[in-house]
Amino acid sequence: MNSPNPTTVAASPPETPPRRGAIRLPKDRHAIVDNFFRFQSLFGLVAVFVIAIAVSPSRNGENVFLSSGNLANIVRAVSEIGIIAVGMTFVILIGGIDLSVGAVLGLAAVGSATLMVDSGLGIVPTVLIVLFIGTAFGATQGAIVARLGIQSFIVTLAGLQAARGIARMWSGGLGIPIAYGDGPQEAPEAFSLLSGSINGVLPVPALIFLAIGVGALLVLRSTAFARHVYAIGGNEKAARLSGVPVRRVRVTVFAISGLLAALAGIIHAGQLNQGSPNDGAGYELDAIAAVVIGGTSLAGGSGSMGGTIAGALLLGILNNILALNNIDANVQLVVKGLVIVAAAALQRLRPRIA
Amino acid sequence: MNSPNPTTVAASPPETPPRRGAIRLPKDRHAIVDNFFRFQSLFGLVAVFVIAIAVSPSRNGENVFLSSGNLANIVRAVSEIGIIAVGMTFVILIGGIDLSVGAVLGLAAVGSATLMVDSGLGIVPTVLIVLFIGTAFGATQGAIVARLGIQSFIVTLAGLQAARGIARMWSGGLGIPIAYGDGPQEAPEAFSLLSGSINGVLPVPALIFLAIGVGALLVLRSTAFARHVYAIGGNEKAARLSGVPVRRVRVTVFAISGLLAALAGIIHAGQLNQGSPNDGAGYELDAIAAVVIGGTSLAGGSGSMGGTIAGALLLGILNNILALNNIDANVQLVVKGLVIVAAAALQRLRPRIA
Amino acid sequence: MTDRPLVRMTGIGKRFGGVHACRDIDLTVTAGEVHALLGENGAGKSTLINVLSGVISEHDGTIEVDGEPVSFTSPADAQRAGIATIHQELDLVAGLSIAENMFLGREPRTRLGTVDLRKMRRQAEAHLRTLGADLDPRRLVGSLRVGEQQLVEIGRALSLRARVLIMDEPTAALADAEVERLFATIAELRRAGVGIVYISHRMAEIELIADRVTVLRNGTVAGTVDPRVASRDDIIQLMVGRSVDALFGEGRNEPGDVLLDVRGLAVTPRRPVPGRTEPAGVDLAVRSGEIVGLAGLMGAGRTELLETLFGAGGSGRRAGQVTIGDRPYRPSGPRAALARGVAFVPEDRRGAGLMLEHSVADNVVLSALSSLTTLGLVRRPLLRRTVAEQLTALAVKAASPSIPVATLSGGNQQKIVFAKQLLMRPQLLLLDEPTRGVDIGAKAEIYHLLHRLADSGMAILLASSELPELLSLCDRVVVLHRGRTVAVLPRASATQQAILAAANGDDVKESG
Amino acid sequence: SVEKDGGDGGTDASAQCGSGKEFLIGMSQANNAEPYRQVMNDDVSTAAKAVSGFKVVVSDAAQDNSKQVADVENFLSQGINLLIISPNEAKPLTAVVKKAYDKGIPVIVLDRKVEGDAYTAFIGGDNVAIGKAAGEYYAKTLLPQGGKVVEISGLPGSTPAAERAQGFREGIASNPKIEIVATQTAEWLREKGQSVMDAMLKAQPDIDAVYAHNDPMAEGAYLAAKAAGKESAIKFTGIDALPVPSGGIKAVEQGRLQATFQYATGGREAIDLAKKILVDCSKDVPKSTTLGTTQITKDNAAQVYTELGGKQ
Ligand SMILES: Nc1ncnc2c1ncn2[C@@H]1O[C@H](COP(=O)(O)OP(=O)(O)OP(=O)(O)O)[C@@H](O)[C@H]1O
Ligand SMILES: Nc1ncnc2c1ncn2[C@@H]1O[C@H](COP(=O)(O)OP(=O)(O)OP(=O)(O)O)[C@@H](O)[C@H]1O
Ligand SMILES: O[C@@H]1[C@@H](O)[C@H](O)OC[C@H]1O
Ligand SMILES: [Mg+2]
Ligand SMILES: [Mg+2]
Repeated sequence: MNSPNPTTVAASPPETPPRRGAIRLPKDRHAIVDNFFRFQSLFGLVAVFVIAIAVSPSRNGENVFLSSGNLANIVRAVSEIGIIAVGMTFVILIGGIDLSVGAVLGLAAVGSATLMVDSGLGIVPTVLIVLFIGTAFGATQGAIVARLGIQSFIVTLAGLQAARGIARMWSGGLGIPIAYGDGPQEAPEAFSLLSGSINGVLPVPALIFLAIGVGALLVLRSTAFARHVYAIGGNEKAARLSGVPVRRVRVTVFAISGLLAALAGIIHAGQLNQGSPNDGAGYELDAIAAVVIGGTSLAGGSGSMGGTIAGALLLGILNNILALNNIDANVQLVVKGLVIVAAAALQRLRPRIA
Repeated sequence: MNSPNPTTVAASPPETPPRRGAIRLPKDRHAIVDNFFRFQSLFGLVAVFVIAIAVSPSRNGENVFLSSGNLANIVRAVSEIGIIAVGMTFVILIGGIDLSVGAVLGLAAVGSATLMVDSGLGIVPTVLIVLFIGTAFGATQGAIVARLGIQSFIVTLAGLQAARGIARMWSGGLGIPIAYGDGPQEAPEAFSLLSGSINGVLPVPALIFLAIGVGALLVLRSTAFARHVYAIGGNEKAARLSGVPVRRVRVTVFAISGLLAALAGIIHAGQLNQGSPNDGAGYELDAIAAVVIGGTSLAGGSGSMGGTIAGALLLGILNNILALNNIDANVQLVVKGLVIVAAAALQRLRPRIA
Repeated sequence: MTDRPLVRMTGIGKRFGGVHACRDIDLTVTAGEVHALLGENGAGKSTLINVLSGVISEHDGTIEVDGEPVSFTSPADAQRAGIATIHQELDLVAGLSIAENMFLGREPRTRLGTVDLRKMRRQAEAHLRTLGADLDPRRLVGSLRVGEQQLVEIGRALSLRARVLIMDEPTAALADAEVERLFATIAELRRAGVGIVYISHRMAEIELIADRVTVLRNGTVAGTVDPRVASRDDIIQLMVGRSVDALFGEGRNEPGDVLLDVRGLAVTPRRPVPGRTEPAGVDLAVRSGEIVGLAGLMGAGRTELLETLFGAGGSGRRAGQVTIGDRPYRPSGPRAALARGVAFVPEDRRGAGLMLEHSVADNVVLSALSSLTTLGLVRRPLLRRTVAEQLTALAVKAASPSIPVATLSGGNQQKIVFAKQLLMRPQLLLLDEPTRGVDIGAKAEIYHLLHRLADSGMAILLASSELPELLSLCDRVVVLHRGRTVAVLPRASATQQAILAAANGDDVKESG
Repeated sequence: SVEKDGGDGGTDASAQCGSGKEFLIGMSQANNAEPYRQVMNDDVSTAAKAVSGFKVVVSDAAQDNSKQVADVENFLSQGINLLIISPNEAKPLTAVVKKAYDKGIPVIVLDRKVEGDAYTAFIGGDNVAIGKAAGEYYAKTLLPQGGKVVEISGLPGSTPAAERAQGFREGIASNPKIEIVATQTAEWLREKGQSVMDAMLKAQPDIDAVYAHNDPMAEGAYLAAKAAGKESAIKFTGIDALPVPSGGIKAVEQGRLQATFQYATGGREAIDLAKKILVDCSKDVPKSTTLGTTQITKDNAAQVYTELGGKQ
């Protein structure tokens, strides 16, 4: 135990210049272990990735899993869940939960289709209006949580129902197909780029997901807002005593979640050429799973955005590799359950601080 | 400080008369308010009940909502969710969550049908085996949570998938109809009592729900186990240092949840004369909603069984009154969302302790 | 420096339900003075300063700052008015770093609007250095010892550069060396014209630094005195309404046989947690009827030793021998320890001792439930009676056993933790800073109690950072340094100097 | 550059057709949780077992369009030789089906269509016709004197629900004395059918018949009526007529339902077509096959059950 002399902590007189060396983390075994475990939220992802390569079928001598088309598909397939999960991470970090995201996605998909096809709006106004709706919906939920002190589980469960109901009423219950062109009842061609790829390799939704993910990662690393988020989740009272605007942060966080769910809804509509009120059913659970597998605690106050991105990719790889191996759908369910627990266990290897 | 001899603390002979006066609540305004708010978990239920009476259609001058047949139906309709919610209350009180209950219900329904119809077992062995399966499933999840320290959300989400997959494999994906009689491929007639009523008034499932509810209420009021449950949810570390067998309690709690979900599955099969692997999909959210509307905190450590029962009944009344008024399904969703938030707000009226 | 008060509070009153925590209190703070606030546990000190610091916004009475009436609706308001507060309970965010905690809510920004991490770190380091704390500001607060967290709280308050600084028991978790540092800092602040409100239960500190003492009793001002004039007894008289009898040295029974015997105890943790000092060669013995003290500097490993003895330490390989009553003792967990008659009062009452939102009664009986149940069913009348007796015996000030522990004053919360463990009627009682935040009257009662418990044959091992407490209470003092026993000083040879010398790792001959 | 996917030419064509070869068939199912679709899967698998060289993989989109798109993409990565898809919804699956088709993979669409004609063949029932047949049965046979009908509809927003509602109204038009007094959704589910019916029995005094959009909901409604002691006063009909023990045919045979209308899965027909395409190298298969419906009442229930190969 070559830790710096603990007695000096207490006994050193003020005049003594600070022992610089002692302030740095000692570059010993512990530091190495520590640094290693900093990336723990990636352990599960790496493990699943390696296993996927190993068990992937091959075709014409090529590893199917590793083929660029397949990898692109994986990221595309998780992009909506991933974007939602980014917003969900903020919510969970403050110790809340947002069950409404799937329904807001559906509402946004319906909104995108209706506004472009029926109301004949252009892409920019459509996107702005839809994002506004999502943000407002989220902010309203946040305000109810913050003002009335009702648990967010209940508020957003109610929000889920309400958003679903509104989407059904708005769309008349049916999916609204999106045809492209310049005519009436047609959406601008450019909207269909959402289902395209950059250079035929990187799907646009995947790109958006990664951009949002990296952006959120930076926000969480370097803004005061992020510190307030962690503080509220970690010790709300301390946050309040420190003058953190708890209510405002809370509302903002739910607004972000609504905003990102709406963005996912726009992408959903663009990818599927339709906005249906039933879109996104159950996505909330997948998104929460991504966040939690990524090592964020549902109790709030600890977690990382990198973990969430890893968690979303992990789920995507898992779905993909099971499908590639022709596993029966029912058996898949069981295997998926087991792998998720195993991956989560990997994320916990490190002993907790008592 | 005119305290009596402090040595009595450790060695106190029970004969010492305690200073009664100091302990009583002062019988002033605050006490009245306090007593009033003791029943706060019923506020939402009472409000919804009153509103239901007011807006109920009437037939031949009789309030349809209040007709005994209708009230019985309401309780019958919520009985499965209610039973699950009772188990869920324990889980949430320790700060956990159990997402697997709906799937375990489905597994149990399939098990009941298969064991009686295909394997020709009698009611008692069938029920025992199915309850055992549910309990074991729950206990396994609890053990994983307790041993590996993975968040219960993830463990039971995985459990949900696994149970659903197993049920599908067991049943071949289709519902197994239950015909009654003495022949082969027939279930004992007595099993159909689950869809019957006592004296034609009180449906058997409703009776079971109320019995389980009252039983759990007593357990929560008066057992050491319950105090351990609250303690773990309140402050796990303090509980451990106080000698609470944290792991064992945790496993037990998840086992109870599995047991009650299996019981609900048996009832489900009995009510619908079939066991289908898809039974109970989404019930977990309804059950959690019942618990949370009943005033139990998802953070653990505080809540009541009476609240849960009230919460389940509230949801049942809400569904019933909306259907009685033949409200459009989409509008129903929105209205339901709003009423749930309003009911939850009612449960929070009391000022929080800073 | 003028005598014009920086802050004038007039007619302050506050009720919590049926409890009148403060009524009609007047208080002034002038520039450059240390105004001490004294009173028993539950007298209303924290409530009063919560009013001043904006935590409590609904109250009776008025506050003036610089002669201008103000009304604070949040802590931020008070901070803006130049009033900074170190709260009694550690209110830090475990998941954030030291620097982030110190600047929470007012993070320095770069031109891009992001947090200026470097500036934040530099300033945090500087403030910590003033306090003599050599801590990396990037460390997570959750990994700090309680004392270190206390320093972070103080550093945070200093960084606000307030004109009025409120300190609610800032030294409760500090050892003497840090206390000295803090006092040096306070002296500087006073010279700079800062007005300081200082709350403590340690009379010696008050005598050292206070310019004025206001004593609260049952929510009202019992009197304001000049400590240079008034004697300690006068002040205590004001506080508790009687004089507190001399505590110690009453006739003690002869100790019995050795109950706890620890030889060469060392724990090699499976994965070391930075900052923890696991036992690394501990030798000590406690006889029944004996009170043995554990001394050491912050981080010497007292807490870890007690945790290990209670089966609550970190997991790892264990060397050495521990016996209780001649039988080997190696508890698998707290439950097993309790079963062997070992009880433990942890140092961190909020984190490890209490279920804050639960009732006083529920907390008190948690450990002893099995003796209050038949067939798993709780015997309510017995439970109620037991709780009542415990509360009475420890003179806990609580409106009723059914109110949440969180609403008790700090010292009364400590008594609840105590009560819970005593109900177990242990043969060995492990105490970690048992009188932290306890008022002088109650402290005396706890000391009496410990003596009587020892006389009844209990063995007590007590870790404390208050040397006077160890010196007057213990039959022997075991000094730890970096997890090892470096000295065992019998009562006769135990002096402040001897203990400190040993604690600093100076060579001391083992005696006794 | 951003470009739209798909249409990148069909180089990756399926293995050459012909007998004695191995063929991997991907069956993309919209939602295994619906009995109707489970039976469709079973029909496909059973029929495929009879063809040597056929291997079927079933994927379950669990009612999610996106998931179904991914399922098909995964099939393509794996290199299936033929795709059978029962789309969750038409529009969203159109692009990926076209992608498969453009790669030269034969595509058989079941039950619900996709848009355009970039698929090899469609096999499905006609829900408007089925609804109409049911309506006509009500008008002429079940309630010739008229009466009050309660409609229990499928999942809001799904095409079969809309079409069965529409067809039914056309069918009963000839008998103005038939009145639809209430419509409530039970989302295709038996348990929801039960609880919805519970409430309707209270709200609606004299119900003569219940028109349910599928058999499970009809059975649920029957159970509710039975609990209220009204099962013999009310007539129940469903749709699907699955030849399995839990299906509607048995319910008719056992007297719980008055009638049900077959909604054929097309599973066997799909494999027949697949065999023509892959084994027999037939270039010319019918682009669209509409499966008719059979009205099942007590008179023909047992016989139809056997005909359809139902397991006893
Ligand atoms: N939030 C609250 N709700 C109810 N009662 C409270 C609350 N806060 C304080 N009290 C009560 O007010 C009284 C004064 O408490 P306060 O914390 O001010 O005491 P204190 O003088 O700081 O004591 P200590 O020295 O133990 O810290 C106590 O009886 C306490 O139980
Ligand atoms: N890095 C850490 N991670 C987790 N817990 C820690 C860490 N460092 C210290 N602790 C905990 O903090 C407590 C010790 O800190 P504390 O402030 O009590 O030290 P102390 O009492 O002054 O010194 P001693 O170690 O002699 O008890 C123990 O409960 C210990 O387990
Ligand atoms: O019951 C069937 C339902 O499951 C399916 O989705 O659509 C057709 C119905 O007949
Ligand atoms: Mg205080
Ligand atoms: Mg300590």
